[in-house]
Amino acid sequence: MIWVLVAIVIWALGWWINIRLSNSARSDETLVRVAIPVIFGLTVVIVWEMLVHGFDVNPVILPAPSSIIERLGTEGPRLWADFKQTILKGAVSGYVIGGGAALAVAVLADRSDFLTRGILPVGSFMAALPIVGTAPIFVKWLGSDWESKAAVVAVMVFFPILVNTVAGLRDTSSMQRDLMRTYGAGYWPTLFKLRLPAAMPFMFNGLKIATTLALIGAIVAEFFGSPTVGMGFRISTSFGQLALDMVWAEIVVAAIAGSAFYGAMTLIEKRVTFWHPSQR
Amino acid sequence: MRSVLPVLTVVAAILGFWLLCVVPMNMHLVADQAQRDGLVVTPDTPAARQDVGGVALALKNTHLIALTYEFKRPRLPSPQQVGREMYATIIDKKITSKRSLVYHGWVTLAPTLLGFLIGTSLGILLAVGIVYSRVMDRSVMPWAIVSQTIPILALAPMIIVVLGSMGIQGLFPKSIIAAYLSFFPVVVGMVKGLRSPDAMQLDLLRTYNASKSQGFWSLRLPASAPYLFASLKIGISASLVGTIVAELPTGARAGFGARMLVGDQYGQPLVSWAALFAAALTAAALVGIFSLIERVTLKRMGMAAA
Amino acid sequence: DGHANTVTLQLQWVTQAQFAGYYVAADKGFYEEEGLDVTILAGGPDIAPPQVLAGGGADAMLNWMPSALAAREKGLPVVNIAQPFKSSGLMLTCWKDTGISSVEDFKGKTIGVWFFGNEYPFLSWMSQAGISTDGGDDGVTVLKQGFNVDPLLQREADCISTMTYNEYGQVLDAGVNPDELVTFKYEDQGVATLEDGIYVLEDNLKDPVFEDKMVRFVRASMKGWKYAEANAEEAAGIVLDNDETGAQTEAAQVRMMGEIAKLTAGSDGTLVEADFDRTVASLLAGGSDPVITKKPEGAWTHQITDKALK
Amino acid sequence: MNASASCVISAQNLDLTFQTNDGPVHALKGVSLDINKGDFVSFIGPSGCGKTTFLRCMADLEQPTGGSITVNGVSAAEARKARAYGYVFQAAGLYPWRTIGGNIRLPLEIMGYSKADQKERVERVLELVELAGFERKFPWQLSGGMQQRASIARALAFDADILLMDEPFGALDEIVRDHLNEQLLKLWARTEKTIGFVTHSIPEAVYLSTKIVVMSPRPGRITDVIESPLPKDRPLDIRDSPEFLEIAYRVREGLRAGHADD
Amino acid sequence: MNASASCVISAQNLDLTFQTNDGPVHALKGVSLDINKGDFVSFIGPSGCGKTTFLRCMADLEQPTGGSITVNGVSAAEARKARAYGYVFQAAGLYPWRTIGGNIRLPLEIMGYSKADQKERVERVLELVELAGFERKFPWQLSGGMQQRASIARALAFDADILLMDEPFGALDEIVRDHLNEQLLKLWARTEKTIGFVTHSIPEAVYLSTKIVVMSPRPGRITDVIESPLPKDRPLDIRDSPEFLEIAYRVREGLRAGHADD
Ligand SMILES: Nc1ncnc2c1ncn2[C@@H]1O[C@H](COP(=O)(O)OP(=O)(O)OP(=O)(O)O)[C@@H](O)[C@H]1O
Ligand SMILES: Nc1ncnc2c1ncn2[C@@H]1O[C@H](COP(=O)(O)OP(=O)(O)OP(=O)(O)O)[C@@H](O)[C@H]1O
Ligand SMILES: Cc1ncc(C[n+]2csc(CCO)c2C)c(N)n1
Ligand SMILES: [Mg+2]
Ligand SMILES: [Mg+2]
Repeated sequence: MIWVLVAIVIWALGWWINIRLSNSARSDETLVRVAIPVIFGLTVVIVWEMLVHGFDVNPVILPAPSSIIERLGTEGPRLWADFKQTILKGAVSGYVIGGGAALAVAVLADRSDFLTRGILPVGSFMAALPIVGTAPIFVKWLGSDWESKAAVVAVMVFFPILVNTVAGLRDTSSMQRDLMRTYGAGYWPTLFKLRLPAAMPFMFNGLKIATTLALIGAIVAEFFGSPTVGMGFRISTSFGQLALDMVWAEIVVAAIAGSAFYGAMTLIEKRVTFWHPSQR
Repeated sequence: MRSVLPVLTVVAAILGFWLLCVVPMNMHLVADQAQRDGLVVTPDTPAARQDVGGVALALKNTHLIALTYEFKRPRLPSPQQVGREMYATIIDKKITSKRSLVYHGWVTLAPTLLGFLIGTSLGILLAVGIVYSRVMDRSVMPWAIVSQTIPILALAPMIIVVLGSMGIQGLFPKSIIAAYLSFFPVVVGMVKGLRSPDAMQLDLLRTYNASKSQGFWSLRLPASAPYLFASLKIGISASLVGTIVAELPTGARAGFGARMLVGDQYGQPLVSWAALFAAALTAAALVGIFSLIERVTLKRMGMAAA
Repeated sequence: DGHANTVTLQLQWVTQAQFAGYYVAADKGFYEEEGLDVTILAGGPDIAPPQVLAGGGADAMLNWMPSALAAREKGLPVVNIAQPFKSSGLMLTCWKDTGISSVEDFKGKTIGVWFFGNEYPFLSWMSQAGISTDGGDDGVTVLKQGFNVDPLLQREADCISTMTYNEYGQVLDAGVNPDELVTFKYEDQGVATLEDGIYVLEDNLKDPVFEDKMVRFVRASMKGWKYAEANAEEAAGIVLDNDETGAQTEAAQVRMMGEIAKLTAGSDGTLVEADFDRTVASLLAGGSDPVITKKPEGAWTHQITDKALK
Repeated sequence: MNASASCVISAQNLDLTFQTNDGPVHALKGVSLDINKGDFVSFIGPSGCGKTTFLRCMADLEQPTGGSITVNGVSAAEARKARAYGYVFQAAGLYPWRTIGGNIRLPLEIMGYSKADQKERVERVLELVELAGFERKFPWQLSGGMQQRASIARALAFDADILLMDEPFGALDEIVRDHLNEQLLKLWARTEKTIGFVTHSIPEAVYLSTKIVVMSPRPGRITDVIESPLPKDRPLDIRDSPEFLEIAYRVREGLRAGHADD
Repeated sequence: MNASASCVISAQNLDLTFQTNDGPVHALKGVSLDINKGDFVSFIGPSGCGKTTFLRCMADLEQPTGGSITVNGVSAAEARKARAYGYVFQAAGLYPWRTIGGNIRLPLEIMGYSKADQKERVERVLELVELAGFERKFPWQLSGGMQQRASIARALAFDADILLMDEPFGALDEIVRDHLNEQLLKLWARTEKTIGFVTHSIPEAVYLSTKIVVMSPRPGRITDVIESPLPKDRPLDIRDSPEFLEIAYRVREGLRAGHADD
């Protein structure tokens, strides 16, 4: 019971510090911007630790953060190997392929209303192909190694990027389009000088959502066949062995990698779409 | 309605490509089988055939090409095989039968809709919180992102077990996982949408000293409508995928996910493919419904032609 | 009260004839005769039965002994209370034309293995045979195979794991002739481990109400098993009735029931101590990456079977 | 002093500097001005001299980087919260998802006018700006000048003591403009509103104002404040009177001086 | 005839009806007009009478629902594709992701001017509209009038035979306006461009034009076409000459008549 009470107190404390920080004059400084989510995270972790002890939760259901951290410390090389296999080989290549394809198709579709009408519904059909259905098929087709994971990721990220890019390419005001028409501007200048820049805020929406999808896709696809290395392999195997601290250690790695990926996208977005009202 | 012809065109193109792919994809398996059945195949050992590509093998054994379209256990079933299976399981079966995809569709759809409801509500609430509260913006958004980097298939069994130990079973745990997947696109899109009003539109409300809630209802919410619909369409697909994912750790008893799994496990690719397509069709229909609502709403809001 | 008479059983895979005994017992009213209300929870590739047990989602689970012993070492004290399966159905199935005829020939080959707690028997076998599992010319390259036989059919793997009662049949269903294949039964290789035992949490056994409930449960279940063995076709039909996916086929289930009957034959539900010791010895022999580190104590009991079967 | 008692807007030594990607822009520098209750003050000056910025400071839409500004004796922010004024922006800024009627109704809804009152007011101001019949059109279905008139109607629909208007008549032809000038003067006479009015038209400024503020750019300063001796009641042909022409001349000279600085 | 040989824009019996949620709007009805090479044509008329719509038809931005229009003897669409004109919109319409310099450079990039030429031209037109020094600012960092001038500069940066300008000087003060009027006349005299110019200012129309087109609303029609007898060379003080005042009077009467129709 004591643990639980302490947990509640710590929760309140963390929340209070964050309110102070975010409303303080310095809240726009980088340090504070980083500190706030970190404090939030620390609070969650401490409260988690307290509750696990307080309620005496069995570690095969939910391990304590301390044991997860211990795993992170001792399993470094293995975690790194898994990271390389799943994220660097599977997720990133799939993201690039899927994103590139989505961009190409979006631009192609944008050339004619006919194609847009045809491709979008078919694209949304593709988006709804659940990974538990596609992953076994791609493993069957491309083998157990990272190629099949990249394919799964490519299919998963394709639709969000496509939909957002198409929406973005159309998000120009009629005056902006008319201006291009008065220049007798052909297709390509209009694309590069008007549609693509105007599409950027939307496109980054899709690119950001896709970062997390890419990660999940690469990891989950390993559940359906993999070599004996990779984050998804480790998660499913460790889960079967009830080594949940290892499962969570991999999840932590995934979370860090995912946040970094997402954060990088956000940074690029800030630089590219500085002019959009939502960024000003 | 104007979309029918374009969609048919694209579908036809895809079908054409699919038909072409069936041959090389299945050629090796078909050749192995043909040899067992006493047909002449070149090269004449499986190991040697392994070194030849699917297309080349097909060219060497043109008499086997037709067989690739009706192979019993294909790597890539032909469209007509999938079509027949879907016809048999959707139209030919009573919808109450457990062999009917309509029945399984409903099993999957119910948690999807509930999960979507929970997920979108949560997503919109979070987005509102993030837009209006700095604390939320700074501390919750990063963790919302983190939540999406956790592989759901790893988390799902734990959620099911924890909920199960609290006595919660059946539809609800699946809905939770569906909600978990669908809230995020809604948050991202809605945050963007709620922040999309430009300076002058905001300034106008400032001059009226409009309260925060008035600002929300009369400016931020309507301005976010296009973003909301884009998010809803991604969210409903995500929700369906979530339910299907959740069907595995709940014992794969029924639903599209169970069909996919069991079809895969027992060497019945057609069962899996039909379930896969049925799931995607369901999602496309849901997305279509939202597109329709979107079109009507935006038109009524005067934003369609702008 | 009702609690004294309700039992939830967690299976370790989806509904199939592997679990016929329990479905038959439920269907034929054997549980009802014992005054029990039994819920059977199907499993799947994403369900760890020990975790469900730990979470309180089930009173008893089915499990392979290596996995259960590993869970015990992880701090989840599960105990085998009955062992309806006498022999193991696990085997490796290989293409004959890869030149494999003995364990020695595995070197340099690719082998599909189930993980998720099912890798233990394979790993200890390989380490007993002195073959590395890290690939290379002197070792085997291990693939984590999905729960289907495609890696073999498509020749991505030279050998894959199969159960006598299920995956092996699927390979044949795919048109392959038995004489194109070579099989290695773990039973024949002397590395068999006990499969499909009934396990409960140790602490619960101290509760007389729970103990009584389990006694009745095991008695009824064994009655179910023996009935299923004797009436394979009917048992398969019962399993099919309980399959909610509607995707199982009668032919496959009938064949599976036939094979399963071979494995349950010879067991009255009582764990044979020698079989247990053989399993433990095999697991302890696993060298560098041991499944269990020391001989487990109290991992089984005859407390229930003694009362149930007297 | 007595003057300060009726002083509605008082700016003291106002500075405003924008930070931009290539250095600071001094939009306002040392601007001081008192506006009394019932004044009609016009702001005139070359493009980019800070008129809009000054008006925005009064409306608490921009924070001065130096000096102080009070409205009705309280800070601009408090005055804004008390809903002291109506504001007409330089661009129409209608909400695209609301019809013209809906846009005009917006402030009324926010300020809690009754349904019946809303309807009555919307009709009245639409009539005033000659847009009767366009209530149910969407903004993009209107011409530029019509949009501007709709945005004027929006600011006139509710009762604010102070009216701040940023080039409201820029896109209107002379005749509509004359008409609206007259209407505005009538409204002002009837309601005793205090009005701040940015315009580029010298005759318009002279015709309407009791006080004309001439500004010059970079940094934005006030170069002249001209009190008009014209009577409150002004027929349109007052524009041909010698007094009128004299003031107009003075304003033009002030403007020219501002440009020469450039 | 000889006149038709030099005829640059010719509209015959043009109709344009918009379909809106509550019924059709007749923006143009039976509009016919010939514009000759080197003409400076002003369009004047009450707000909403169809000036913008007419200009947009010439630029192939709007499809007439009846009648025909030819530009340089070909259809408006072909003329547009041949880059026959520069267009200044009623609102500035700058691209927010480009600096002022970048916005002006946009048509030059599209039309393939050399880098050096681009730089030189951007500088020259920025100078012309008095925005030197603002090249690297973003649109939202400029005042309304400055944005409008930037959009004028954008249309002047490249060499089009026809210049279509929709109220380009609406948001500018008299002095800048006079200055730009003069510059525009000089440019016109030097380059022999054909110019279509929408304005609300009668003196501006009279000062600049060789031909003044007076329009009246609902449905938009041409009510008067006034040929100006003023010489091509026009000092600013021509505006006090009796000829000038006479034309101005005629235009004002035409406008008033249009309003009376309402
Ligand atoms: N896209 C549109 N849809 C419907 N009606 C329109 C549209 N554009 C213009 N109109 C209508 O056409 C008529 C003429 O508009 P236009 O913009 O040509 O007027 P204008 O003469 O340029 O007026 P202003 O001087 O106010 O700019 C107006 O009544 C307007 O409401
Ligand atoms: N958001 C901003 N960021 C940077 N600079 C700005 C911003 N807003 C205005 N400025 C600068 O401040 C100065 C004054 O602008 P302001 O809009 O007040 O001019 P104005 O007198 O209203 O001109 P106009 O008659 O053209 O509307 C200009 O030089 C402008 O570039
Ligand atoms: C979660 C889980 N998945 C698979 C197995 C291994 N296993 C036991 S029965 C069976 C199916 C054979 O048809 C398989 C693969 C397990 N023990 N636990
Ligand atoms: Mg201004
Ligand atoms: Mg216009």
